[in-house]
Amino acid sequence: MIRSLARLMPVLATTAVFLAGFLVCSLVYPNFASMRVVMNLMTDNAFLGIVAVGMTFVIISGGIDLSVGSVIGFTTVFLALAIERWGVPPLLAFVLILVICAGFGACMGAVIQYFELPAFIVTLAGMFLARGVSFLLSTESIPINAELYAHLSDHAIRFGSGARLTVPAIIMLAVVIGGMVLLHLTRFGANVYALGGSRAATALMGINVPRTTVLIYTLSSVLAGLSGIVFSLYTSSGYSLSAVGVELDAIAAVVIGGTLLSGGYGFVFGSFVGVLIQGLIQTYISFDGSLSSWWAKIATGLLLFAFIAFQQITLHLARRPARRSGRPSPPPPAAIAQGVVRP
Amino acid sequence: MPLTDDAPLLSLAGFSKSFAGFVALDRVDFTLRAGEIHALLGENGAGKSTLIKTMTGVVTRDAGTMRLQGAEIAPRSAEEAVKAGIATVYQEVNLAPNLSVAQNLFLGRQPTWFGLVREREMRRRAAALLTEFGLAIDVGAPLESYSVAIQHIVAIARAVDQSARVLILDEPTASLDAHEVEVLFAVLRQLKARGIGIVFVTHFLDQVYAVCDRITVLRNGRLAGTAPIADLPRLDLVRLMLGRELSEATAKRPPHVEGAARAAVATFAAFGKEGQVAPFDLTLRAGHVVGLAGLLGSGRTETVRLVFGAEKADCGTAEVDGRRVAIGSPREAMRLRFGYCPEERKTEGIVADLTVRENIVLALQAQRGALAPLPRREQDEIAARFIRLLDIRPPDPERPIGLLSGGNQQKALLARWLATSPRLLILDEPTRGIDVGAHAEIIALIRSLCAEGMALLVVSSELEEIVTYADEVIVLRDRAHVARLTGNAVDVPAILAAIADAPAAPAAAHA
Amino acid sequence: MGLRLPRVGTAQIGALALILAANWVVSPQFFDIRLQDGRLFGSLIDVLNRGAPVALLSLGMVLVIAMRGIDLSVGAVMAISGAIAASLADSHSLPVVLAAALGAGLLCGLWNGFLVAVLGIQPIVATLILMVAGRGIAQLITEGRIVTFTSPDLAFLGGGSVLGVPTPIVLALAMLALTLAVVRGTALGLMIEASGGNPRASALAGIGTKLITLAVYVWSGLCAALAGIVAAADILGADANNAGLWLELDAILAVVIGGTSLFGGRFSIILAVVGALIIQAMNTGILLSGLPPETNLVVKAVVVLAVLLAQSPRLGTHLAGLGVLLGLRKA
Amino acid sequence: AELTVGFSQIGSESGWRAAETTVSKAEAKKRNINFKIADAQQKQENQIKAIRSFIAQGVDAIFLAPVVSTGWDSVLKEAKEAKIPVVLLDRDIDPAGKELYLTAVTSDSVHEGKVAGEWLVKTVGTKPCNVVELQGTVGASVATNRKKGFEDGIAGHANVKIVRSQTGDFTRAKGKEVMESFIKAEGGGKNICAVYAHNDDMMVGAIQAMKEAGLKPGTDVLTVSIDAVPDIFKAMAAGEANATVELTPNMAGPAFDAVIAYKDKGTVPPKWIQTESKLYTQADNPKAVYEAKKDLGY
Ligand SMILES: Nc1ncnc2c1ncn2[C@@H]1O[C@H](COP(=O)(O)OP(=O)(O)OP(=O)(O)O)[C@@H](O)[C@H]1O
Ligand SMILES: Nc1ncnc2c1ncn2[C@@H]1O[C@H](COP(=O)(O)OP(=O)(O)OP(=O)(O)O)[C@@H](O)[C@H]1O
Ligand SMILES: [Mg+2]
Ligand SMILES: [Mg+2]
Repeated sequence: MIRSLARLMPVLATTAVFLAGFLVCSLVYPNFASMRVVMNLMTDNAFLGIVAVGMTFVIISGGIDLSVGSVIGFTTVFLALAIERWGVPPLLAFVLILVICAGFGACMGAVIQYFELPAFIVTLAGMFLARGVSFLLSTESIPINAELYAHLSDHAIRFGSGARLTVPAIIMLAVVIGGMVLLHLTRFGANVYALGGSRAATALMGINVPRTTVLIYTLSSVLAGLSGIVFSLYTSSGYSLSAVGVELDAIAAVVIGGTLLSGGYGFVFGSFVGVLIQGLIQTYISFDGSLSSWWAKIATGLLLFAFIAFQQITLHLARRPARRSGRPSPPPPAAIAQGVVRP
Repeated sequence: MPLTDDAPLLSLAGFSKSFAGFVALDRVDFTLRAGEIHALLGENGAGKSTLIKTMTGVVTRDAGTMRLQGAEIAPRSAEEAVKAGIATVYQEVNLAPNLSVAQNLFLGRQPTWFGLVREREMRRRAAALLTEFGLAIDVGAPLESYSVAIQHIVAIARAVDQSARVLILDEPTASLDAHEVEVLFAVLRQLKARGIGIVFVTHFLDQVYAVCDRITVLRNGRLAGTAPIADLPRLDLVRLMLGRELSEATAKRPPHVEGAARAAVATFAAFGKEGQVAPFDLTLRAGHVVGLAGLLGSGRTETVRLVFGAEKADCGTAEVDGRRVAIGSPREAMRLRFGYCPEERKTEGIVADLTVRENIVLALQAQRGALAPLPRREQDEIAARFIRLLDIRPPDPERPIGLLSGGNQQKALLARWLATSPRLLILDEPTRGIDVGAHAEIIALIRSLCAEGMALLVVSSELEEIVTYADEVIVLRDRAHVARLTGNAVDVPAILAAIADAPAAPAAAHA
Repeated sequence: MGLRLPRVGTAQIGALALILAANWVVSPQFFDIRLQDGRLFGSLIDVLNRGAPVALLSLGMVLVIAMRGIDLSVGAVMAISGAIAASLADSHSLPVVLAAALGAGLLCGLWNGFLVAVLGIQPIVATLILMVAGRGIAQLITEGRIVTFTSPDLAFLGGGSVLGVPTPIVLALAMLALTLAVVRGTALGLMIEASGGNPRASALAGIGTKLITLAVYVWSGLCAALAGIVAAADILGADANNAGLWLELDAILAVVIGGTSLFGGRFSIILAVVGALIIQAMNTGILLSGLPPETNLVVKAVVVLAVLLAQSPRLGTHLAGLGVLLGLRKA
Repeated sequence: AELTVGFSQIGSESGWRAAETTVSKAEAKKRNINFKIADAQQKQENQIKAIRSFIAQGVDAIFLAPVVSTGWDSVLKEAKEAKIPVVLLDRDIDPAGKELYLTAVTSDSVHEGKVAGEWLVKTVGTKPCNVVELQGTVGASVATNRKKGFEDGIAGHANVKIVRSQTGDFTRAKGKEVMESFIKAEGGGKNICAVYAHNDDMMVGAIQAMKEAGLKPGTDVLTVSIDAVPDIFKAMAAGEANATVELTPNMAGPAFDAVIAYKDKGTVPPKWIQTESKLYTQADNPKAVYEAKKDLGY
């Protein structure tokens, strides 16, 4: 259907841009177009992909969550302490931390909802708080030596030539698919979109806005916690400074993926591609390797710009103004057929 | 004329509400019976919408109790009201513009299968539901791609489908045309037969007498009276609403001026834009009112948007004072001293956060440029003048406009453009949501503006109204100008005939 | 959206007073001021002096946010202008140095404005580009090292004083006055509030929203450039790696504490500056308190939340709110 | 054949770090090595990504300046599987990962702090001395170690005690700001006998703060810091700073030599190549050291 296609345009554009970028990289670097690079892209960005899914929900609902990076950091520290110092079995520690994160997210959502405060600032305070508490827990990095960790980090689906679909990558893919189902196929997902479209109207339509808001931030924090678990698997350690600034990466990924920061529009899949685009830029830069620290930053900025500009152009070309009405459009009138002079 | 309510479905007692010292509702009582359509009437700002919102718990009331079928209820949110069986269409369209029509119709109650929304089933039901309202649209498209009128019908359909016991409609017909209104009334009669109680707010008295059983009138937040329809003839009703007699200036129209006798202000030739409106010719003259008539979505709004440069024409020419001009943006149109009062008040008209004064001076200020700020004194004067002229209530220029009632917002928007003293004023549905008293005043205003030599281009769905002031009516159908009526040919039957099917459509379009 | 009657700022000013009082409790000499080498000296002066860069940033940021935008690049722009100023300071006269550094800020603002207003890119990503690349540009200028200078002229902008008042404070005040004059002395303020509140309606009312968008980003760039010059002058060198790092968040925080909504519309320049002072007063208080640094962020989080809750339109019903939080009843 | 070495650098957060990068490049050029640098911007995840991509590119050796000590096991295992030797630069990792890298060229940051502490103890003798400490970034292992080392260094000398300790984030600006409030909180600086900063940059800022408060750093207040960047020698030459402990930016040189020997002759280097933590004071001709260092890319 043409109309649903039009709605999908931003995602399609983003995907096209990613594929084009990958193609260019492959042409420049012979080793690039390998299964290994693709799998690395998945594994290395797994934690980002997971938080980006949560962030997609938050942003579509018209909010923002700046606390996710700190929550990841907190999670890794908590897990390390729980498993190594307090002797909690890893699986129980996972459950515990997810519950703590859920509570944390629910609190932020409740403060946003019941005190009518801007999400940006409430979650900024949440960001300070989560990071601050992890400092209080431990400022040292703590290795996690639990059996399960060694087992999970070795476990991977291997494709030969060193390409491995690791546990973090599998978790991320599951979260992306789960997120798509939840956002696009459930009542909760529709409510999230509605909130982003108009908060006041959603309330007037008889939707329980407070509950939905609290749930959205809970979801985001739980996914940040899950991302923290993945991060701790990825690094087998806990460290209070880990994942600093991840919230900005996640927001950028979501927005690059075609989600409007003002809420109401966007797709989980787009965010996933946004994450891959960011990963691609980094991989490109490290393949190049000749860039000094500053040129690497400038190149990152320029590539970001190139991707976004390209996406914008694609959208522009694809989105021919098509206003609709309840009645069919007229056939081209005679005046046009006769050829009217343009002003 | 007290009534004996033996079994009221819904009864309110002593509803009061004040906003920061301003009393919007003062001990209002109200009863609704099962199977009746109850008109809730009053001037702009009388408190109708506030009464409704306090009823459904959207606005918390200061005092008052409410019983539904004898049991006391106190919903604290729209959600609880819906659960109690009270479905409401609020005054402004309150739906999620970004969701599909189908999602909007079923938000929160979509058909599901193990928690997953059954999209197909939902669309099927949505399409079926809208068919009842004579609407055959793509229910998968986002709501915002449709006009306010269609959005309004969707909102009504949603509420109708939800209403278990009570249905409240706050000015549902403001943006509908005669046909849609008939369809709506047919539906309301069915609901009534099923024993549902309906509260109906409108400023169209004809509609009140066409479907309602009883009337409750509010004035300045107080209950002015309740009566069965038969006991309250039109003149009494108006007196009850206004608290005074309505000056009978509306009925007659001054003789039409011969179009060609007046100087042309702007001339458009073969002007149009693909996909929006077919190329048309249009001449606007000083002291001359051109009306645009047509069904919903016939392209009236598109026409005026092109004229004002809100949309760029892709063919044709425009001449102002005999010189070729390009109208590429509202700014350019304003430089030519055009003004445009858009139809979609909430999204294209008001800036809700700003005060009434700031909203009124906005266009004038934009015209002067940022570097020539209007002195505060002048702003106050302008605001005070128009608040008086248009009777904007409450007459407080420093109140955020978003807090005004719908009709008063509309008046402030009109003031915004009048303040720029335009040569050509384009009004898209200027009387939408305006009460009877103000309605007459606005029509009188249009006439006097015209007499002062302003050119007017007016879109209106109210044909009776259009014929009272238009010197020329252009009829649109399917996004093309299909007929032009001038002079004494301007009357309702002729317009209706042209809308239905003009015999010589293409020829008439470029007369 | 909740509409509010015009804000008066009592909440913000009250919060500032409370934090200053708290500082006085942790450090009894907080309000002591003396003259040191002809320059006012004391903790209160530190709050103003250290708060000047964020206050400068917030002057631009408040306008950008009022236009429904956001400018993440201000920290990077600070680094760029500081780097330029420090590299030129010893070889060129002050006017040239200032012109070059401010010019760079202007260009950065133009670039952001171009992306947002002309290309229609969402502000947060549009300015993210410069946030990332800008720091790279600054490092390119300094080649990653800390470029020091000895020019007393430039040093005066950071460490000097006018009638005893440290120059950064004077500059921030001057810029505040200039911003107020430009924005509130003309109709620009009204137009920004209108465009931010309802862009479509404003465009239809004939306001040149694109031009204004461009202008506010340029202004933000200029303010950031000035803040960068002050920061470089303060440490007699340009630290491209760290100058202005994360200050964009502080600036946004200041604006929001100042009561301006991130959804655009009504704004208050003065309260944004008060917001900046609140943040700095809190930071200075933490430094004076002698608490271990591990607790800094927790203290910050608690103070920010407290300030926000004090401003909440729902504080009056906070008990009911608490009840809701505890699940006693549903709202 | 020409060797290709990938270097996962932490970032460019300080002058010292920039110098390390510059010196590494120069050392690589000297040995005709194809040298690829990936800047991780202080993020471990970026470093892991960079190492993975180096493995994917098939480099001959990987240098890693780890931002934290933990969390390298799985990626270093991958490198080992791919038979790429890894050399740690500048910082060590958790001992559990010992068999995963070839060698570590590092200084001992606890030792650095200790050298600074011992210098202070020796200098003040038995006089009571209140020390204020400018810490590095909270949570950074260098900061933790340098704090610990300094505390070890002054342990057992009850006359020397740390009265205030705050983070200055390793930067000049924060160093100055924190020092300003220390001065105010400690009676206008009269109660401060010495400043210890975890790096020279913060000390340079602190020196400015002291001067603006009318104190004489170097005489009224003793200073000791770590890194030995050129600007601190300038201050020492002017009598405004007392001592610094050097952390050499040339970690890559020994690392290249180790890798070349390993590749060419299979020589397995020792597990730890420790660089010297040399103490410089005003007696060490700071002016000359400044001249020697100023073009190294600090
Ligand atoms: N949230 C609010 N804050 C302050 N005043 C308000 C608020 N809501 C409504 N009012 C005021 O209460 C009065 C009643 O408004 P209401 O919307 O109920 O009028 P109405 O009868 O529906 O008018 P209309 O026919 O124009 O829709 C108006 O004067 C309005 O300005
Ligand atoms: N700025 C716009 N952008 C996109 N679509 C628009 C815009 N303005 C109007 N439309 C849509 O164009 C369609 C046709 O316009 P519209 O229905 O307003 O015509 P009309 O003849 O003026 O009818 P009416 O005013 O009675 O609704 C509508 O679906 C409307 O929503
Ligand atoms: Mg109303
Ligand atoms: Mg219309």
